[in-house]
Amino acid sequence: MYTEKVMDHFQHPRNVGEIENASGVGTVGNAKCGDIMRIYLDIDENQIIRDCKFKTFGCGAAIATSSMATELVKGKNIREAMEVTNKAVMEALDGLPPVKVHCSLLAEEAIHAALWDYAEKHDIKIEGLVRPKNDIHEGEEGEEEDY
Amino acid sequence: MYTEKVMDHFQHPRNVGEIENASGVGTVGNAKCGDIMRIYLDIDENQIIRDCKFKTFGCGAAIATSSMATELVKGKNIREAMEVTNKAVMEALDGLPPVKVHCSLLAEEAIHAALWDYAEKHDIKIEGLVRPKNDIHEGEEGEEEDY
Amino acid sequence: MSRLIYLDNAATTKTAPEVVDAMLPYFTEHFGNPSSIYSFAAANKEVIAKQRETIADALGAKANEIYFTAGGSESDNWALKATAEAYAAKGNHIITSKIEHHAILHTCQYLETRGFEVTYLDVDEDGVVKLEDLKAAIRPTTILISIMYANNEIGTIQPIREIGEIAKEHGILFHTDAVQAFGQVPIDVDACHIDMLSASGHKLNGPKGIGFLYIRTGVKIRSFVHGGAQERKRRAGTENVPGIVGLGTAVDRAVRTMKERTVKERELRDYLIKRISEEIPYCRLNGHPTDRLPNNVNFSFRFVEGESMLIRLDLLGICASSGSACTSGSLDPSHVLLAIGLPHEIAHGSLRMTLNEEITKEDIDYVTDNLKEIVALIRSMSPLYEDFMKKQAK
Amino acid sequence: MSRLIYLDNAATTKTAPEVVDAMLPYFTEHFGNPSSIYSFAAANKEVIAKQRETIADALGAKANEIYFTAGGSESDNWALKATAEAYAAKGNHIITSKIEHHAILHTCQYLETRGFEVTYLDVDEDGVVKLEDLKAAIRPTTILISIMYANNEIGTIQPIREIGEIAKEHGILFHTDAVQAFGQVPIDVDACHIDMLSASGHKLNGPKGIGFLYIRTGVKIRSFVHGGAQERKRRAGTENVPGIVGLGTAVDRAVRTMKERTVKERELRDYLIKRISEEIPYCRLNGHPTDRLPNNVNFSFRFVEGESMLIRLDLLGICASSGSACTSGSLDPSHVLLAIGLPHEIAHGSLRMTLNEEITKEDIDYVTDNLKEIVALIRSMSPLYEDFMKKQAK
Ligand SMILES: Cc1ncc(COP(=O)(O)O)c(C=O)c1O
Ligand SMILES: Cc1ncc(COP(=O)(O)O)c(C=O)c1O
Repeated sequence: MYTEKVMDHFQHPRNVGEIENASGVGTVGNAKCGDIMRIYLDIDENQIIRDCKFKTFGCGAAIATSSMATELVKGKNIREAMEVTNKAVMEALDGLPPVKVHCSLLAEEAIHAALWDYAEKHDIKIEGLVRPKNDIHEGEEGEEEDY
Repeated sequence: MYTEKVMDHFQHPRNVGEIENASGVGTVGNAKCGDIMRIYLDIDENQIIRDCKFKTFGCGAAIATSSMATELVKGKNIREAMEVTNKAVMEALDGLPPVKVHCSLLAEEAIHAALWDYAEKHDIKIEGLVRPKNDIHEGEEGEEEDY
Repeated sequence: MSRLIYLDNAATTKTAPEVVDAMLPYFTEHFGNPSSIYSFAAANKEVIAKQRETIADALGAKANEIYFTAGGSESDNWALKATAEAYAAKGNHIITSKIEHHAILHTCQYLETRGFEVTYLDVDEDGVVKLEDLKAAIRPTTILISIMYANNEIGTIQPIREIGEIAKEHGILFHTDAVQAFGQVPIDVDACHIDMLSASGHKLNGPKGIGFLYIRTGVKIRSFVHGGAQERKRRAGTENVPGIVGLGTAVDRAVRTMKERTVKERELRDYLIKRISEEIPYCRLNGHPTDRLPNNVNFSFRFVEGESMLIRLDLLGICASSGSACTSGSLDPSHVLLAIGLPHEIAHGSLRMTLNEEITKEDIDYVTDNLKEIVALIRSMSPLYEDFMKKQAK
Repeated sequence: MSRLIYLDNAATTKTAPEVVDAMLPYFTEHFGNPSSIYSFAAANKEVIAKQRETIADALGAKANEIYFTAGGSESDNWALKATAEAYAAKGNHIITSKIEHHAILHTCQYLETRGFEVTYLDVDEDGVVKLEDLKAAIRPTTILISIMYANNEIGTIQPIREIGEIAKEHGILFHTDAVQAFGQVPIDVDACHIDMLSASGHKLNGPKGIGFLYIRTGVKIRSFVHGGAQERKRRAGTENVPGIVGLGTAVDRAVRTMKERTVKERELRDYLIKRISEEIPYCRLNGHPTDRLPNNVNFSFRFVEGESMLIRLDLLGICASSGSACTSGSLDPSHVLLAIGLPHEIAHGSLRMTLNEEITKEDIDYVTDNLKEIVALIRSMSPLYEDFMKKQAK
């Protein structure tokens, strides 16, 4: 069901890990839905993303989109990073099955959340960036979905 | 679905034919239901059935029961012939499938009808014999049955 | 019995050896559940998609409009019951014909017990639905017209395109039971404005227990079998992978061989009709003389009862039927033969012979020669024939 | 991929070669329609009767109480919908459980839209229906209790005899979905007071697309598929002769091999459970520890998402599932795991492995060794695990 690129990034995810004292960290997703992504950014004084790492709880597509998203933003400046949309991630992976498109959205959101964190910490404003939705962690309860 | 005996009487029906100037003739059944039996009896002055013939429009069981019924009554006197019930015919044939039991009833009725005809013509009364139901011939119309 | 001449291809067909070959790997080798995630089962998902395309192509439909079922009866039940339910707010009236298969008629009768009203259209003496009657039957509450593509007993092919046009004009859904027609005549769901179509694998040299319902995109239809998310959530149940592969292979084969096969069958059909018509007195060809399935021959013989004829044919290795197989065991004459105006006792004396591509002219001659004798023999035992001949003699 | 370890036998099984062999003659040789009158088809009628007896014997039932269907989903739909209809005059209340298969749950939801009321019983943390809850749920209008014999995800076997007794005491019909249990545990419909029972061929090394519904004599039940007179007029459609022969052969085989097979499976199941429990931290065995299907293992691993686990296992040639195959593709965690009280994110990290008789201890070791690594790897990538370890460190 997955493309070769997705399988490659799933099997050999790039940039897994944490960055200590990261410039920005964003966690998005919802354990209830089965996907949580956390992105760490190391941004230098020229607003260039020097390094980027991720940790993801989720399906194959969630891991692969996280991995691809970190690859895409690394080395870019924050304005360019804002242009790494879910579409860009999907294209770079040669596509995703329809039920998995939300994973690419999550990857985009995770980057934005990390950038937001960076912007808040450094008290700057990044054009087009909005406050990320609240992160949801393990243990949170919700109603059962309709099936 | 038929026993060997039924198949034998179907393939090699005994006593097919007509008897000219028969002592009694009875036709029963209903073309609408797909079975009509006609029995010819040649009865001598001692009320012995000297000969018996049949003609039948009907399924395999109808033909076989007609054939067996004629065999069973031949040589009997009319009182004995009254004892050739549908059960006797069925037994002699080693049984019939449930949906075909009515054929043996028809054979019994046909004999009774022929005996009735004989009794009427000779103005005698045969114990236990009742007037046969009206014969129904080709071309008669009826309502469609429920299915 | 050495010789077997199988002339009951409307009841069921031999599964083609190439169909069985195609199915075999999916029993013991690629046996995975197509809904599973692992690569071992992925091929099964793909092979199903492929069959869906093959079938859609055969109808001028789209692959996602084909829904696999367990056969013609389920398809018919689904089409009628689920449409009735989905469109109940629009109306409660259904139009069908008196010569439909029981899978349609009994479902309609069931729906009548649930508050639906059903018009059962008469047919003419050839078994053709009268378009004027159809138009006249339409009400503002009519939600569905269900008319079979071709009849299983007498082989008459309906004016499907015209019926589809009438349905379309009035904004009414049109379902056709094509269980007998599919694989025998070219079908185009768009040209005929067909919204739903039923078919069954075992009628076209595919396996038993598999069929499909074509449902045009946009038709609101509910599920009939609720449960898992198979068939785009419209028909639950683990996919019958070998069955689906068998069906697809059979459809492919039927389409590929249709022209050559039916030319040959039509020729033999007409030869059989000619010989019987000319050589056996007091008979009647049932069904339309030309607008009939290429393999269908149906005759009534006066003064003859069907079962006796069938058994005598069987003793000679000839498989044929009288009425439809589904109702044999029943004592009622065929509702189809009654609907084309046959009196009961003539309806009882009907014989259906449905050919396949393996039948030869020699077979047809063997059948006709024997049939002549059988009919004569049965008549010689028939009190109805006796009466008739005496009347004639006067 | 060279090695294939198929641990998804609850999703579907390999059709046993002897089953395929038994089916084969009925495709191309004895292909006749069993309803036909000629001797060519008579053998097919007989072979069906024989399968019906084999199956009835396996349940302590009578042959004429077995009705063939297209599979478990149809059987479930039939049992519920047709009972609801037939007993509507008596009442409109149905009791089932929260852990039924979707073929039951979605059918119940459908019935709710048609005016029926359904109680979905909770289960305890092992997945067992609470008998007190069941008794308390009974109303004067209750017409049917439908509780599965054994669960397809967590393998828990219900106290069927006790449930049957409660149903009987209250004069309520009792249906059980035995799709997973049949062939794995001995079933006696009389001892358990079962009035209806669903089963499916492909779950016990039989073919896909065939199943049956047991209906106790005396139960008023309507048809679900209307049409021809097959299955004593209760289920229309030309009989799937090869399918029925396959099912009968598979049942015969399952009964014959049950004891030996399940002893072996139980041993390996418990070995697998033991190794995982002891060697992988933060895991939980789902389902009852002992009252569970002999071949079912189901674990949840905290901080792990199921699909990643499945794909990594797949890459090693191991077929397993997370939730049930029917609902994969859906993003919702299994309703069964939620019903036994698992939080959503833990339910997402569940793994079902269902054994068959071909699995060896060596396979189990291979699976466990790899699973350990996979779980560790996935956790090393999980932000939830990171947070958890940091909290632990404090
Ligand atoms: C418990 C249970 N009931 C019903 C079904 C449905 O059976 P089938 O897929 O054969 O229709 C299944 C399997 O999918 C099952 O596990
Ligand atoms: C016209 C027609 N419709 C429906 C059916 C039912 O198909 P199946 O027996 O495959 O369910 C048949 C055949 O029996 C048929 O001839």
